[in-house]
Amino acid sequence: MTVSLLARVEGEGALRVRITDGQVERAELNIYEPPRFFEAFLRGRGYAEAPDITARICGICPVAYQTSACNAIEQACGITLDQPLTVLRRLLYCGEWISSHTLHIYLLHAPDFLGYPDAIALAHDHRDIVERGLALKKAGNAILELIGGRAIHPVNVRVGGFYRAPTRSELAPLAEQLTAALAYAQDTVRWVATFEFPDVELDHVLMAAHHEDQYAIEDGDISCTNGVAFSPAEFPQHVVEQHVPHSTALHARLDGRKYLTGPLARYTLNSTQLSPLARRSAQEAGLGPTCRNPFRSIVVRAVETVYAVEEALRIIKNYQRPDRPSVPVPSRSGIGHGLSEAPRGLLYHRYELDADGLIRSASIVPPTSQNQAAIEDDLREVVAANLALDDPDLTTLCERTIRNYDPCISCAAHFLDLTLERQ
Amino acid sequence: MSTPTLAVWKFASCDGCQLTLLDCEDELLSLAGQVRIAHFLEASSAVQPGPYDVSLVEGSITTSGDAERIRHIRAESGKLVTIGACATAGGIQALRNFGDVAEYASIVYASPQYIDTLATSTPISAHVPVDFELRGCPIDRRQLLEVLTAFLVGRKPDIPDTSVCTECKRRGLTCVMVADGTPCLGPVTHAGCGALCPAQSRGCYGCFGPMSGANIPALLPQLRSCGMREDDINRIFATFNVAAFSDEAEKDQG
Amino acid sequence: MDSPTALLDRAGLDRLIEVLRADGYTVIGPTVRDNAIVLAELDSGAGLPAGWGVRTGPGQYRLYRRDDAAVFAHSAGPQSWKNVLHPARRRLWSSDSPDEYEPAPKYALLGVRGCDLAAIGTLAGVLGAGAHPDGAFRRTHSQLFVVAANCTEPGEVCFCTSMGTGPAAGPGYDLGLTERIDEAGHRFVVDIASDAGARIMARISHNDASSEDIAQARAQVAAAAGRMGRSMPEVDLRALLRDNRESPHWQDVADRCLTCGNCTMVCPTCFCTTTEDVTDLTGDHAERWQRWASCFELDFSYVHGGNVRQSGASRYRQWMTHKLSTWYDQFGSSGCVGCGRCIAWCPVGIDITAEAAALAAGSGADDAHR
Amino acid sequence: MSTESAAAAVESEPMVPRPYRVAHRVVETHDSVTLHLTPLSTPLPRFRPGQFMMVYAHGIGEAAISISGDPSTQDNLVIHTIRAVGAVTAALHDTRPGAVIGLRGPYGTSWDIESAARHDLVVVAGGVGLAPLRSVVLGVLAARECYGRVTLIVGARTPAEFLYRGELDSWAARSDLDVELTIDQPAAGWDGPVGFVTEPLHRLHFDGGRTIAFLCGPEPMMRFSAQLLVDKGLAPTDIWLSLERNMKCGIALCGHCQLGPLLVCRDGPVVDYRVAPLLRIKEL
Ligand SMILES: Cc1cc2nc3c(=O)[nH]c(=O)nc-3n(C[C@H](O)[C@H](O)[C@H](O)COP(=O)(O)OP(=O)(O)OC[C@H]3O[C@@H](n4cnc5c(N)ncnc54)[C@H](O)[C@@H]3O)c2cc1C
Ligand code: SF4
Ligand code: SF4
Ligand code: SF4
Repeated sequence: MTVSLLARVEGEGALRVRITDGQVERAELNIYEPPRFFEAFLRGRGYAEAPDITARICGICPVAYQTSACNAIEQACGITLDQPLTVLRRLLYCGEWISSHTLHIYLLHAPDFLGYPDAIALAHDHRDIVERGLALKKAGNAILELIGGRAIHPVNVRVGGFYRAPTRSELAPLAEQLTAALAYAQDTVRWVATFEFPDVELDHVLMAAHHEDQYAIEDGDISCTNGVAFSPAEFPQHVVEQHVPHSTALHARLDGRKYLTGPLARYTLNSTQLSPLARRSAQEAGLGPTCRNPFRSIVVRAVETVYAVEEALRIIKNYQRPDRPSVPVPSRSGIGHGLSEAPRGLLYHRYELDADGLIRSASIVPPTSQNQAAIEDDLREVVAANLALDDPDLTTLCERTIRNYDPCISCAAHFLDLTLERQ
Repeated sequence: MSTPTLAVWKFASCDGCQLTLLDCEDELLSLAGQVRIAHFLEASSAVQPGPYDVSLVEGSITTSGDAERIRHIRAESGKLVTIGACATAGGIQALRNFGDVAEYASIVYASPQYIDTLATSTPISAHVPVDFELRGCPIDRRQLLEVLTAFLVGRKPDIPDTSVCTECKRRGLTCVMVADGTPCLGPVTHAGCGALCPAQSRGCYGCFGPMSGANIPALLPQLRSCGMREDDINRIFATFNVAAFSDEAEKDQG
Repeated sequence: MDSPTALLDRAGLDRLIEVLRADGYTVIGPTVRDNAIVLAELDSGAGLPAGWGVRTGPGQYRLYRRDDAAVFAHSAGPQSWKNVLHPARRRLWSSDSPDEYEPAPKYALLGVRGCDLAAIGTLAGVLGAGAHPDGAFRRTHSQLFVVAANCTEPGEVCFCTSMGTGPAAGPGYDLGLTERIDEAGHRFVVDIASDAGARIMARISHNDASSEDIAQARAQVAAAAGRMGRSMPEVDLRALLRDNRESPHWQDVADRCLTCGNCTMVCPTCFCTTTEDVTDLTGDHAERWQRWASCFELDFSYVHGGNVRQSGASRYRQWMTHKLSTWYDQFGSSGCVGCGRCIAWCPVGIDITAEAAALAAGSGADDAHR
Repeated sequence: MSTESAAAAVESEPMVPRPYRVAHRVVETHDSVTLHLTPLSTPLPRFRPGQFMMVYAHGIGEAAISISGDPSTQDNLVIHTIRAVGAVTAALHDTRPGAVIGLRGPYGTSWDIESAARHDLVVVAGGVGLAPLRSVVLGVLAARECYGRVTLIVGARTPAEFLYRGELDSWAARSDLDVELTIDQPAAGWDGPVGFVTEPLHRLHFDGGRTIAFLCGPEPMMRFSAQLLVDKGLAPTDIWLSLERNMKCGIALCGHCQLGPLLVCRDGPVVDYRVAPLLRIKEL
């Protein structure tokens, strides 16, 4: 059985499952994305170019790329951001969380639960719901546009901070929009909580960024559900990527094991750091302090959206225009590691710079390639448990399984090969 | 008149340009009322067979399979509009056109023998005739709506092929090159973004590619006097629209 | 110059703004934003660029701190009054309400220099005086209140003396200020040139200007005439450009010109526009908009089959010839007022006075270069 | 001041189109139609031959289109002949009777047929250039006795591309009008002359000083024809041609139509041949 073009995922990929004599022989997530060679292009570029270049790996989570790149390069150059600049970065990132989560919830994922092919069909019957989703998404984009200049590949992010910091009065109108959005976000949690969720529990190791003082978004160390914790600089020692022949995708392994990053991991590891309102929303939606059911990731995303809207409101309320828009970044040779929590999971960057500030080598580990092994694992289990279903139903189920993870194939593409034999 | 159909296609790209369509929050549902979205994998699992009245194509051609696929799409499409720097100019991945692909593959892949890819990343127009090319990395939302509306009503899209400076001044911004000494590619870059970068006190880095007839050599001395080194200058032109800027610079030489 | 005079102190200027606002005027004047002195709505005199000066040059503009608190001691910035009177984008018509028009705003322009006052007159000659005048321009123009500022601080790129438009502001204002700062304090000699001006002044406490203050103010302005950063060659510019349509010098400029259109956008008299006819997605609701266009845009001269002016040389020639020569044929005056904006705000510093000098020198020799 | 009445204000909003209904549509050639338009509100002022309107297709845009009607009639009918070359002209071409389009005008200078009375006339048209000259011919025929010899030379690429074919035939049948039709290249079924309009111009005799020429067509055609007429003794001031430049407003506000010192919409489109030096300069 082959599902030859996956819909409602970012990027284009295919799923192939081979069943021989009632046994699942292979379950593969093939990604059609042709390689774009970002790590190669980055060699010899100035460090200042990395945020803009890596943003182009993914149009869905450019801020994540920009932020992880900045974090890594700032570490390599030995600078730390002024506190207000870190906060502004977090605000920008909240915009991406709101917008990307809402995109996934309303336009990509919810139609699965409600039996529609897409949000437009959903809007036919429930226009108000889709309009609410679009308004919420728009509020996220409004943050991105105001601070970043535009929602996709913002232009205002630089290593060391920003090109221009908005004034307090420029930010003020956002508050109004976000106040309305907060209500929409809470309604969204209530809405998705009514969906029917198959009973599934994952036993993978979950890995997420963790920050002492706040729900980790724009920076942090790493912690895992098996108790392992490490700093971004130790990431390469723990996470190893293999180029596996059966799918030609690079699969990342944590200390030799399959693992999962993303909303479930964040929630399970950090849910106590959510705001009281977000926690209450989660509770009302039937979530405990942890969540291992991938179908419920839609609820976790909705809860995180509540948090991101609230967080954005809090930051705007306390905002004072920073004294300077960026910290000067002297170039020096060195290696830096940076990470942040992209909407889909942990995004790690590593750069080696020479004394002139040129990039000697770069490596990027996006969430989708970290999760791929686990996704395929799940697929195999789902198929094995549902062999009785006929092909169309099984296909739908597999697609849904994949969409639970909101895999971003564009992100993964620079690791993947198009010319897989298909038959 | 039957409802026109719209299809959205993807080649090597970041998805940002097609996401722009979903970012039209205010217009999305009314657009869906005007056209039947017949093929848009990022947004829908309902796929209807062609032909399509308008096809939006994102991404560049980097594999032989894709070169074949775009021909089919062309055959199925009334109007074919390319969206973004990848589809219109080959995108950042066109840097490979100037380097060694085998070496690139070995940098990214542990087992490069699995990788089969064309040595070039080329725009859609290098393979099939294109009805309209929308610039930008990513495209601008208002421009996308303008092109869609224009094609729906049969109007010529109002997408001026002029400099970013004209937008910068119409917006009432202060020139960052003149007033701050910040290098800016606005004078040679195709308008469309609304002068986003100067609005953030930043010089334009050319993500919309060159305007027609851009006089790139004339800008170079100014970039130097704003403190750019020769290799900085080479790199800034060799990013998201590398192939288009190098074509335009060649025209200036010739 | 025989209009009544008065003397205002700095607080009096703030009061002037208050009174104008109280009269329903939107007061537009200079203020500092993004490293430049721009024109924007002033809520009060506190927004004025007190103590800021500018240094300009070809392709150069830098703010600096002066050692006094002068508010008008700066030459032209990136904007002109055109931005107010002939906005960059404006709706002309909507199919939903075809007979409605937006009421014209009542503007008071504060700190209009001689060159710019002349430019307003030039614009009025184009947009307001033809057989089919632009209604919105006319309505706005007809209810302007103009507070001119005689120039005592010409910049490096100024050449109003050559064009006969400054440094003293010509007629067409309601109040004319000359800023004076010395031991006796910060004050403004005011020429009251209209009844409207007199009515406003009557509501502001002010002193009589002493004959010495008046004489010194005049002398200061007259002295500024000798301190212009630039001048046009002393030839008949209209004939010079008319006779040089096929000069090889145009190619020389074209090699340096970016054709970016900045000069036309900053020029206080460049009036060209393009019409956009747009609809919403349904196609039912149609609107007509107008936006600034530039003769440097390739499709500016498009006729079915191609653009008339393809080369950079022909586009630069069109611009400069229009400013200095064909404007007389079309509208009976020069299109250039000598404000120097196109020189300062050209990213590569092309200098209309130097290009004119090169043409005048005959061969279009290299002395046009900086 | 804001006491202006709304009507007066709209009067001074010269960019607002006035609605007209398509009363009648005649297909002229494969890409050209003639539209007869009647006003839905206050009619626009009367026109003179050679003047143009800015014609608006709803939501698509405006194009400058010459008026092709009969200047001697007193009705409010406006007649345009439109060749579909781009978006606006295609939309106008495709309108059906009953449709509403917008008009502004009439604008620009005209062919002064009154002052041309008592002269011989030579009217030279190429392609759609015949559209405005139709008004000249109709105006002259309405007062035929006031003019001397009248010659009409019309060129088209192919026999199928002549506008007003029926009318041309009836004119050709008249004894008081010399009509010369020519096509660019030989074509089946065509036994008339082949070649550019300059051929008959070359062949025919004109009295310099007694003859006034009205020309409209592609710019090179007009230049060659005018030069030929100058060579035959006509003064440049007796040769009138109609220029074409990009027009956005039609009323000397937008600046697009400049040709050196001229604003073609206001100082033209009809100008005399003293414009020759300007036409010779490349990319002016
Ligand atoms: C004074 C005058 C009289 C004319 N009379 C007629 C006539 O009677 N019949 C007729 O069929 N055509 C006439 N034309 C030509 C007609 O205006 C153009 O064909 C038309 O503007 C093309 O517009 P479009 O949108 O269809 O084409 P596009 O090629 O899509 O043009 C886009 C825009 O460019 C401009 N443009 C393009 N070509 C011209 C042009 N030739 N002249 C001016 N602006 C242009 C317009 O602003 C137009 O909207 C006349 C032009 C002028 C200047
Ligand atoms: S042009 Fe830029 S934004 Fe668009 S798909 Fe390509 S990389 Fe993404
Ligand atoms: S800032 Fe850049 S885009 Fe704006 S006017 Fe200056 S050079 Fe042009
Ligand atoms: S200013 Fe230049 S780089 Fe910035 S968004 Fe616009 S076109 Fe792209």
